[in-house]
Amino acid sequence: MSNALLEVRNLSVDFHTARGTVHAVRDVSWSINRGETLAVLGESGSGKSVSASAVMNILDIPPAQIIAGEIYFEGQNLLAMSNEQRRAINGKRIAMIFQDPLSHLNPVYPVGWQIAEMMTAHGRPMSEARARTLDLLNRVGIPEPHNAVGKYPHQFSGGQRQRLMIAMALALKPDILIADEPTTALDVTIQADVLALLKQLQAETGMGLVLITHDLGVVAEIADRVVVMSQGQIVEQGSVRDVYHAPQHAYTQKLIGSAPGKGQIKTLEPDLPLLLEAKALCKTYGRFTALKDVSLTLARGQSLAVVGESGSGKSTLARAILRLETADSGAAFWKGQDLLAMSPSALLGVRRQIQMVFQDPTQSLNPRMSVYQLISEGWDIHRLMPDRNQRQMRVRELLEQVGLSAEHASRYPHQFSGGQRQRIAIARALALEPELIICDEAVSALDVSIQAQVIALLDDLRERLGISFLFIAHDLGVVRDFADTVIVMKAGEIVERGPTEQIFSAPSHPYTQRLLAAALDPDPDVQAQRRLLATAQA
Amino acid sequence: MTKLISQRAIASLLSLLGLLVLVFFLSRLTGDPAALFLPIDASEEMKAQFRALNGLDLPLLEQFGRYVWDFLHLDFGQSLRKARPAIEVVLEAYAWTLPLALITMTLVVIASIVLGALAAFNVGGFFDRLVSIVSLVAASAPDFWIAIVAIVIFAINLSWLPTSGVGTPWHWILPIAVLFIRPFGLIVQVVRGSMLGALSAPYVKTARAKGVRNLPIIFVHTLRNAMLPVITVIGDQAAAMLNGAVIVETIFGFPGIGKLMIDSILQRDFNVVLAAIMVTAIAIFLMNILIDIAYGLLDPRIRH
Amino acid sequence: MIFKQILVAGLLASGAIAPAMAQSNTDITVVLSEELDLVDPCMATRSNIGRVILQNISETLTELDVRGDKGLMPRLAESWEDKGDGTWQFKLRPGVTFSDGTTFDANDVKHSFDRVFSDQMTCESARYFADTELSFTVVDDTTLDVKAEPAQPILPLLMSLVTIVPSETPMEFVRDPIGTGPYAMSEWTAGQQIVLDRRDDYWGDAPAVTKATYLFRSEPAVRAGMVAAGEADIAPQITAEVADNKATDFSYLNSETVYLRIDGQDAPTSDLRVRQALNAAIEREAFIGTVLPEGTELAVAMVPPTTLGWNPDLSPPAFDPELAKTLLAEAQADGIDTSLPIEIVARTENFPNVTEVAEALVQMLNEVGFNATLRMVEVAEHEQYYSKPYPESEGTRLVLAQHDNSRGDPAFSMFFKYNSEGTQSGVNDPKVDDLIARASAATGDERAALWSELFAYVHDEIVADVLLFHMVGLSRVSERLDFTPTIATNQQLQLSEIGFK
Amino acid sequence: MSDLSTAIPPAPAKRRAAPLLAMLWRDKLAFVSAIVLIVIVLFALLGPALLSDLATSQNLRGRNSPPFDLARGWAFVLGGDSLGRPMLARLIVAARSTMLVAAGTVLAAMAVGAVLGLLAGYLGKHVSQAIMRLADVIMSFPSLLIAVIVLYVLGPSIPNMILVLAITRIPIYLRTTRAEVLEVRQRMFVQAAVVMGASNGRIILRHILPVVAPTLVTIATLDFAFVMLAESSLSFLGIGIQPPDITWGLMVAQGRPYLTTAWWLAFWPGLLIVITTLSLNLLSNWMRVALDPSQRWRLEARSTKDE
Repeated sequence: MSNALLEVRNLSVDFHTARGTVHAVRDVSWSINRGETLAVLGESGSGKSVSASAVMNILDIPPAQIIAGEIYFEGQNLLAMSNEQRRAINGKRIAMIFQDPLSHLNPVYPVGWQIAEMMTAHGRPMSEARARTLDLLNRVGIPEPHNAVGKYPHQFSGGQRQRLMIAMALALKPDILIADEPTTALDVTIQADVLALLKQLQAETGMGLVLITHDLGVVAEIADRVVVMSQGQIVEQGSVRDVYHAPQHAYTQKLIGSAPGKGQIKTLEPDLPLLLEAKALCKTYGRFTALKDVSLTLARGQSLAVVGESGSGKSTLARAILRLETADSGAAFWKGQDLLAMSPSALLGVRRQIQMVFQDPTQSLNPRMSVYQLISEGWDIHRLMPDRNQRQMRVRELLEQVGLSAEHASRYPHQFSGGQRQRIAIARALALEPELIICDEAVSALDVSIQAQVIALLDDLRERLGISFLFIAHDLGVVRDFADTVIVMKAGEIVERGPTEQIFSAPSHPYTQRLLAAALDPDPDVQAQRRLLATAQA
Repeated sequence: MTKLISQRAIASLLSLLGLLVLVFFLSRLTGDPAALFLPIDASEEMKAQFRALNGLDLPLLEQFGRYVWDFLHLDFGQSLRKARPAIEVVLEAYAWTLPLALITMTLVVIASIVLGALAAFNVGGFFDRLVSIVSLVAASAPDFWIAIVAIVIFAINLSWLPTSGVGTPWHWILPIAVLFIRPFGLIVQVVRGSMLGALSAPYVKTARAKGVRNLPIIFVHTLRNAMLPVITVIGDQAAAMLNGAVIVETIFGFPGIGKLMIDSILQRDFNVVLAAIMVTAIAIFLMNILIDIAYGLLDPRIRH
Repeated sequence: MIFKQILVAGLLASGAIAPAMAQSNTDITVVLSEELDLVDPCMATRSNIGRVILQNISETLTELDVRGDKGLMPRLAESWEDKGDGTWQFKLRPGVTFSDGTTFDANDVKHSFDRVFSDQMTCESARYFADTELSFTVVDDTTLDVKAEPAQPILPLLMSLVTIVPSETPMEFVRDPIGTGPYAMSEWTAGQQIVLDRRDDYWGDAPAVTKATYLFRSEPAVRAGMVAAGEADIAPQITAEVADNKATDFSYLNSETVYLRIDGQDAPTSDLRVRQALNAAIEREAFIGTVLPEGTELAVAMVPPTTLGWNPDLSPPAFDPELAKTLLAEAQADGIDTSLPIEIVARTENFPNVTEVAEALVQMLNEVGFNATLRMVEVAEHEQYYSKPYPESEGTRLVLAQHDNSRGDPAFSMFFKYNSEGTQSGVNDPKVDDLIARASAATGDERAALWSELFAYVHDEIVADVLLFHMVGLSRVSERLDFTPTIATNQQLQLSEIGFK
Repeated sequence: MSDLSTAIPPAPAKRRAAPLLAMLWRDKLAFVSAIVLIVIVLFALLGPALLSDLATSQNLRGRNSPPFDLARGWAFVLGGDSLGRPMLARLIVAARSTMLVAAGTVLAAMAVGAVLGLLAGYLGKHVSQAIMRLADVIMSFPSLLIAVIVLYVLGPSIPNMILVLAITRIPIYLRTTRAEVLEVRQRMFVQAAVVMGASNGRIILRHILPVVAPTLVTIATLDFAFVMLAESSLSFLGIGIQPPDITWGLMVAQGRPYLTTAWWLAFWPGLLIVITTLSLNLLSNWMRVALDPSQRWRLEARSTKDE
């Protein structure tokens, strides 16, 4: 028996799913002591969260089933304990925070009550819990704690919600905090703040921190040790620096290799003909300004990135150009014709030339249509290619073009993985041979390795077919790899624009500088240096 | 909130007017009230006199104009059969229907929420199956059949309860019990379904990770979130009950709006029918507002 | 869980309720099938109203004896005589007061009739005087001359149908009926109950019942159950199916007659043989003791046997399907299209088991070769088919109807049902019209003889309709009461006739 | 590793019917329900042709014969009715009208309600408002009055009964469809179709309707039960189906006076109504799970354990 405070030993968990039994994790072992930070790194479906859920007794059984293994906490096997004993440990000794604080906080109770409940559930009197709640809110940096306790989760911003989760988790000063993708849904600048807060709190309380993440940058920023998981198994573990600089396993090597932001920066070829020109687009929702006087130009073959954090108006821009939303004022000229003033019949012709790839392919593909139907729907709409054989040939071609195979045509979206679904969405966009593809966060939901493949595919299409791209993203690394021109948006306005090279090497606007500074580098050494620099500046 | 209510009020007023027109003209297609008020061998003169006294001899449009005019002065006309203001008759009946509906719905809501929530927590278990089967049978049994069997068993054979009527609280037990069954069966299923969804919500995981006990997880954390669809169904069922429980009222001699409605329809007492529909519509409108307020109370996201 | 609580509560309470429900002393509870829309005395001839107020709250000048055979008896009038020329003189009972304390006199009678004929309200009783003009002369407080134009030989009998109200009564329906009867209404909670209390200052003998509470339940099983459970003492109009206790359940001819009204102007029923075939095709006896209660009698006339002029020589047509087939074949041979559709129109809830009766009738007709179908309708629609003008149809319709005459004289039935002008008549026969006119104008034995002749002519000669049954009513009466329901229980329920054992 | 390798292994090509049957077999209650419903449908299809004469042969003197007595033949095993007709034969024959009324009502109401709901959900605010007010009017129109009006003006018959009941049920489908459409039209794949230039008709028919349909089918199965009970209640009140037509609801209503003396008159048809609605409910519960990919494991997971 080791001396670790918490030790997962040879854990195997199965999930009984629609397609038979899935071995969610196999023979997983890790341990952690007070004061340590352990990162569990893995892509979606790697089983990185399962062992933590088993620790917290929050696996749904069924469909989950623990096949083998033990979990020791202070030398006691948690899996052999009664539910009541484990309940007493949860929250008090081991606490957990989650990826999406909006859905993990109860929407119908005030946050103060929810934080206090952590204490009352473990026998503390209500008065004490209330007082401590105010302290905690203060400590995690929620403004006006007295007001905040009575508010509901939806009244806070994403970063504040994660702070609230943290306050709740730390209420009883647990020995271990498990953080499951705590910053994934947050904008980069806020991610940096939250990670900093976690680190400070760890230093204060001396707790052990288990960080479950898919993001190499987060690992580099915060962890001491890392466990790399793939397909339910641990493929590699060790200190963060060792693993980053000398990955042993092929999977780890590939993962580190596909981290974005390392490729050749593209430059815009001069004198390309103008394709799209947006002029002074404005859009407000009530009192909220989504677009304020936004203008841009896009040339044939150009790939223009629009970068910004959530709420910056970057998606509204795309939707306004496509007339999915009606702009309040302004114009968008497509080859000299104003899209926003076009008659429905004229618009139909243009729709063929501009296609869109959405963020989440799970939602943008009709689940009740086969891949063949999805791809050929555009031809139905625009009355193209009536010949069935020709259609089948073209669908096959398109599938092969995006890296799928012909026999996928008869399947349905739910039978594919996320990356494959995005490929189908791209094939659908290509079917109408468009001149412009608007990608709205088209790769944000994908794992890094798949993200790299999709970016490569889009790049290839641009080069071979001369398609232009309007690329909307929040991830600077991806933008750096793909775009030749960048527009930075904040609160509905364009704050800076220029060639990619210039934006990344010499940002002029302070906001752009902040964005770039907050982005995490996968290299732990780079991150360590930045931290030093930041402390020095402060 | 006031804006929402005034918007709803305008919408309801529109449909109320549509309803008024439809009911007024359609009901007059269904025969002559004079023939039903008077005995079968009454003379034509008597019938004519009855029609004249009640304004039924006027051209239809003029009748309608007069009705609308009176209606705008909050006069719903006289009952053709009872020689009393129609509104008085209706409100009297409503005074019985309202408490019946209120008590029954309260019991239904409490019972179905408790049982449905526990069944959902115990999904697949014995208690869950029991509740499911009982609720399904409850939702599919003809109520008049149950009512008469209940009277035969509990009132006549066992003499535990009075057969019918409204004299004492004991008289209310059987009607309430019979009226209880179907909405209970329906709502239990909705509660169970909604709770099943809510129990797999992420915040339940958070609560479990906090070490919260099962009962607070079910009844504090999950139930309130699961209540929105339940409230909608409760609203539908309550609306049905505000329309009166025709069958139960008929069998148990309960002088509510349902019995009044069917009697007035069969006897072509147009003014009472119209007044009853108007009062019911207003009651349902008020109830919908209550439902909206309940939504807001349950879910702060709607409130803000 | 809730159920269990209710059950437990019920169990605990059962001991407590039982004594509370039991009726001690001389108060009784009557459970009726229909609620009362009105309680105005001038509507007392409507049976559901009459059962509560007739002779209990409001009295009439004369009263027909339905228990014995005393015929027409004095009530508020002590005596009457025919002064000739259509004028009758009534001597009124002195020393009678209304329940509001005012004294009863001839002016009250005159006012009561004024109300009946008023054009400001529609009183039911007016229908009995359809073509008769009445004029009243108050001779003194207790003497009243009534002149009828044309002369009305049964005017004293008609007086048993008009209730007397004080002369202060307004010309609109009242909700607090004032009468001279032994009881006064002390409570009317619409939809719930009506309570009558015995008057101390009643002119006649004080009845045994001190207080009567009327409740209303439409379900016969519930009504019967209430008596069984001690919640009520009298439940009129229960069905044979629930009348399972010989000690409490009484059956009696209830003055209702069920028949199939034939439209004699329609093909194929315009042919006598077809009408005879209809009569021969029906096995009337099979209904009795099965879908209709024991005691139901086969009808040979529109009115019950207690009526003036009832003809004992008539016998119901025998069930003879062969005869029916022969008759039909003969009619067919004479060019009558006997395959024309015959629709039997019956009214739901008209009388207990009406659907079964109608279905059986249809089957019986079809078995001898008629092309009969059934159409069950609700009350308002039934009225459309029952009363003139009759809607057109491809063949003809037979309307299954129930007619009530407990008034003792066929005049209340025969004109409407058989006169060529009668609202529900399917007959157009001058001899019938003539007989009705003569009988209505005649008195005494001559009147009886003429009615008898009419019954025979209608039944045997022209076979005007398919007379089926004199119906039996069933009432459940608590064993603590000394009361036997009679033919008049349909129309009135005199509390003074009720005693205690 | 390529994302292709993580692709979920595709199910065999000939899926659809066979796995559905297998899933049905897993849920024994739903399986029995399906059998029961098939038998009832067979009754409805074949019963009237085979048993109509037997079901209408009256015998007044042999009325209300008790059940479980084979002396008068198999048809009397469930007893005889108040006119001496065999209950079993009548129940089987009545299945047709019962099913006709219920299915006709549900289908008619669903068709009209769904079309109006799709229009209200997808077209502009004014159309939507107009349709919703119409629904409100229908909702507050007492169904008893509709019944009396239709039956008085048009006469009592099975098609008219369907009309009456269908009118009262339309708002349920209308409101559900509209609510679903409002939600579905916000989904990405609808937006994707708009971007491709799809017309309103195409979006409604190809993209929205298929997503809304399962909900409608679920409601329809539940409504089936409701309609049978409503029809029965109208018969009880004397404004429903009338003899010589015959439905289970009518049989229950007609058996009412005999509840204390001949319980089988109302009991068997009542039991059939309960069994049918119960079967429909169970089957619809099963369907809700079987058609929902995120719930389906409940039916399939057990299979891995069983095998």
